[in-house]
Amino acid sequence: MEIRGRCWKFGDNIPTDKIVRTDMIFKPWSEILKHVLESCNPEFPAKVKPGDIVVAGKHFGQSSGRAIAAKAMKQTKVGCIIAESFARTFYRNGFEIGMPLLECPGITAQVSDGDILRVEIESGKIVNEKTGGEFEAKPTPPFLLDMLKAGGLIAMADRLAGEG
Amino acid sequence: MTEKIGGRLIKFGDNVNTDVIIPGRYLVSIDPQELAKHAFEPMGTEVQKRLWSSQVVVGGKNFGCGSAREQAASCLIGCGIKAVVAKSFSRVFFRNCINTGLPAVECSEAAEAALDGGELWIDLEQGMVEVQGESFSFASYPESLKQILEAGGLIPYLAKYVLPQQEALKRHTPELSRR
Amino acid sequence: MNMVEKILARASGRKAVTPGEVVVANVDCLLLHDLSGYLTAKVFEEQVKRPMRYPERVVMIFDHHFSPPNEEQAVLLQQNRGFARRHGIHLFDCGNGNTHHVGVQNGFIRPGTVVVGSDSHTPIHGTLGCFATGLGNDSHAGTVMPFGKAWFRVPEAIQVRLTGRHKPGVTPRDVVQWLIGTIGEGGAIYKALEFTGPYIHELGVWDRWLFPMITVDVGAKCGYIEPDEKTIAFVRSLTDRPFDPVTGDRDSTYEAVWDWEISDLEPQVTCPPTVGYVKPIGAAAGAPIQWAELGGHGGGRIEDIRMAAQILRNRKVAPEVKFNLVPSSRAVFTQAIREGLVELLHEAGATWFPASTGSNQAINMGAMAADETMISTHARNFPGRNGSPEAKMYLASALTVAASAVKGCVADPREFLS
Amino acid sequence: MGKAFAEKVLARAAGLSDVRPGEIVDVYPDLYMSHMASWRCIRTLEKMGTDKLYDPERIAMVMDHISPARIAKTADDQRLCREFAVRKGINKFYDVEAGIAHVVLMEAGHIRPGMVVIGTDSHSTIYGALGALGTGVGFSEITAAWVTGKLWMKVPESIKVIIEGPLARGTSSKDVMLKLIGDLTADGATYCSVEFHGSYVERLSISDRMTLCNLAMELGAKNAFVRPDEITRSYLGERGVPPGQYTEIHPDPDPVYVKSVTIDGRSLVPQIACPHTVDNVKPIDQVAGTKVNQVFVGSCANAKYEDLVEAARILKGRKIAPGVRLLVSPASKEIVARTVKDGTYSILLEAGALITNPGCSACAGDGGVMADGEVTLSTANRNFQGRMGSYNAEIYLGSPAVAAATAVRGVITDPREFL
Repeated sequence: MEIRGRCWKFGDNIPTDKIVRTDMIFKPWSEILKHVLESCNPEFPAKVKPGDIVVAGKHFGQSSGRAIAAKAMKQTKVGCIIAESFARTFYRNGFEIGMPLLECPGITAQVSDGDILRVEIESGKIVNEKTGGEFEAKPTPPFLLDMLKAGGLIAMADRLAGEG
Repeated sequence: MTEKIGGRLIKFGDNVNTDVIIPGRYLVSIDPQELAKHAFEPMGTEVQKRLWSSQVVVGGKNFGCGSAREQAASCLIGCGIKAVVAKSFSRVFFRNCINTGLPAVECSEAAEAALDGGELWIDLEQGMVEVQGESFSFASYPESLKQILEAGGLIPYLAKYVLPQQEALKRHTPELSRR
Repeated sequence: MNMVEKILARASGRKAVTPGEVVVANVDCLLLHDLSGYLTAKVFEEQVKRPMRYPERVVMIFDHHFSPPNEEQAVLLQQNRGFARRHGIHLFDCGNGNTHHVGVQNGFIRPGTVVVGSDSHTPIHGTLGCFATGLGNDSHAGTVMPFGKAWFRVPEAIQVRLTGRHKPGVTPRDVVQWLIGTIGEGGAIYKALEFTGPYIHELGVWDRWLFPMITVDVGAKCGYIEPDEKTIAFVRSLTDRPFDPVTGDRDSTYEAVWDWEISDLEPQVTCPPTVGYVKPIGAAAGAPIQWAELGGHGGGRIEDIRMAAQILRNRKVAPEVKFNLVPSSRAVFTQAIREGLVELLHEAGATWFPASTGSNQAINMGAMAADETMISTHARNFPGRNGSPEAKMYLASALTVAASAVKGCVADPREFLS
Repeated sequence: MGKAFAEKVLARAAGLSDVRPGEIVDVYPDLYMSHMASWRCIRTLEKMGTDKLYDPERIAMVMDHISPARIAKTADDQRLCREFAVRKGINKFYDVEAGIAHVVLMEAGHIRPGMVVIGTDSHSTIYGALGALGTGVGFSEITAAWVTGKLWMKVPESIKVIIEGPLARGTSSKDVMLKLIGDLTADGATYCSVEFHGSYVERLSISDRMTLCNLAMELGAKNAFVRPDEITRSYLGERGVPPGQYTEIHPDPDPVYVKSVTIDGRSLVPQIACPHTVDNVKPIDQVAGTKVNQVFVGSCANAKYEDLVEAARILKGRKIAPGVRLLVSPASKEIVARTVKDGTYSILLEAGALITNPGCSACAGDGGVMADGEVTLSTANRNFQGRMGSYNAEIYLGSPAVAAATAVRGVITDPREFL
């Protein structure tokens, strides 16, 4: 699974409230998408393109546990999110809805807004085409890669239930 | 106020209340254009469409009963309504019409004769309503109300006539109830 | 194995588990609130389309609303009620209290069990010796509802040992806020935090409760306190249902042990704009406030109300401040009436609101204009949660909140305690 | 021929020796009340380019319709009012915690016999309970009054309503008014001053007089009136207003009334106003058994101390029916204090009520909103379509006793079953 796209860079500790504003939770996607991450980068909602790659700092997606923040990111059609680290519910929710996530400590110092990145999800290999830099993300547990391949949690729920 | 005002009319029944004219949830706004989008919303979009293409609202008895909300008058202005004719008005609604510059005409016969979708014309100076080929007279406004209407409502009226002589006014204040 | 490992092993039918492993475990209780419940219900009925396996384990509590403010919200609650009825799950309608308090007070939370919920503060139930953590809507709808199960990655554990005694005017809440500041936002991602030490064990259950609450804000998966006699007696007073408490083995291993002595702590204030921005009171005192509130997932306990009364006895709320009181549950509200606290605080100028999460997400209350400021016992202070994104929120103990309400600015409660 | 109350009080406030019904006169009101609309008045004032107030002492502002704010815009509007009040020295400013404007101003002793009071709320007729003339106006008029001190008024004709008591068991002032509105219809008193007389009214509490005068609005009345007496004087006395601080105005013995109506309270049964108009009134047996989702005890009509006590009398030791929500919104801060002190508050809470902070609450669409197909039994004064949420929801109006009985059974219930 390889993804190539333009980089959007964000800071540390971004809460779910900034990904989807609390007063937007029950609005239609068309409405929510106009505001995704707008308080961090006002250009993002209008200019993000399918296949773009979001790079964030530490603890991305903290605060609320609701999956809507991960779902909103998926709705923007970004190819994947790379962060120094994720808040655990965001990480969990991401894979459960089929949104690829990679953890790569130190990544934010190596990329800039607009750089073209190439990412291989399974191996965790990240290439910055602009600078030529290559980085290794932490390996993703096979269980979560399986979930991603299945298309998310609900698609593999039966199999999971059999395991317990 | 020499020209006749009027045009196509939309007719309603008795006791049309302010929650129907402009539901409370929209009162955050005071913009007539914004309010106009929600005028008569509880009656459905068909009614609203006809309202937006009408110039006169005709009501039955007790038109505008309910709240003191001034938006019940200003939303009609936003819809392009030039006048409201009714068999009778709720008093606060009547006041709000005059104060926002929307002529409100109490004329039972004309309201009775009016046919939904027909035309109605009003001569405020003469105190006459023409509808369905007939003319009906109504008690014309006292001079003070005429002035408010002519100025386009209470606030413009005050700005034009009253504020300049504010000081003179104060000298004529009557005795107040003791406090 | 530590407590969490033992609970997860038992719930997944294994002899042992090790950190990093993914297990599928049986879930004993699922707590949903009005907002997350709605989202979960939609996924369950529209995508999963299976029967509810254990309706008796699922509890929905309406707490972000105390009354729907518009038709959209009215429809949301109506659909939640319909969902609860269709599937036979427990429902607590508006006015009963906040989701975690209602869950505990109705006996749904028992030691040794696995508790999940979509509220991110669900780890709070680690207080009673549960493995408790927040999951997303898809986990609840996809595996908990149809199968009574969920997947978990077994967390590494860190032991947080607290010793000492807090000074007068300092409360467990201050200690908790200091911990968030010290560990840092995201400072313990994925970990299980075991709170222990003489300081923790001397606290009453409702004071202990504040510690596992913070785990989400430092990024942890869960927090817990090993059950002791106090825990057992507390749970016994609330439910007749049997339970099987679990404690860690003597040779439990921890990734780290953090030892802190808290006797020197001053009252702490979490400053805008994030939960990690914690300062001793002296560094924040004097900032003007217009709003003060006792309430939220960690506030509105009877202990908080008593503390506010302690400050406000024979005093008045400052004229420029609105001091809002939101009991954590109906039971706490009636208790406060019995103790005369409702009358005392009302006369002092505070306003009582129905048991709920109060201003959390500003659905019925709590919206501020730009540059307005609130100090509260809420758990979060991110901008935009309370009206204007330019409004500010300070978080503090009930003592500090009440003292600030009296003074009209962030204030040190020790000024008011003799 | 003598003069009715309205003619006498308006002549006084217009500075004229004599006014007649139908005449339009410039009146100088003694108090101008504005609630949520206050921010619009302030903005209008700014637009007019003036900052001079005729008399800040006569301005009263109460932040009641949405309290506290749920969105930043409302918070901002309320802050505007707060700051304006401080800047202009408006000392009759009551913030979001105070309660419903009408009740708050009466409790504070600001409403006195013989006054003329205008308010940005149609139920300003309620001030007649203390022998004042109260009437509703739009926010432009309040703004104008702030600046000029006056407004035009048509001198109303008067209607005499005679209520004979005592009332039959299980009925209250609310039932009297619903019966009257049903009989006379929603425009039965348009433009008129409604004077309440008769044996029932003479010994009546101020609370019940408030219900009478409040609901007179639903007859289309310009104002309502109950003759001030010892009960009025002692109500005011308790609020720090001795008789020397007001001048009572009583109608002459032989005024001209355009209409006179008598209601015999001794044979009254509980009344219900059915959707969607207040004059669609039926005796309770015709609608008893109708299923409700929500019961609302609130509004300036029936959320006073006596109303909550009445509801608690039935709810004591009982629980509300499963699946029913009981929303109670006390009308003022003072009422909260009294009910907490005497145990009424606990009774309601333990019965399963959700008690909000004081304010207009669901009656102004601030909470209690209904989805499609839901039904509320309310003690408020309006049941118009869409007033409490969906256009496809229904509101029935009844007394506090009916509300309590209905909450217990989950269907519209005759309170006499519990007495």
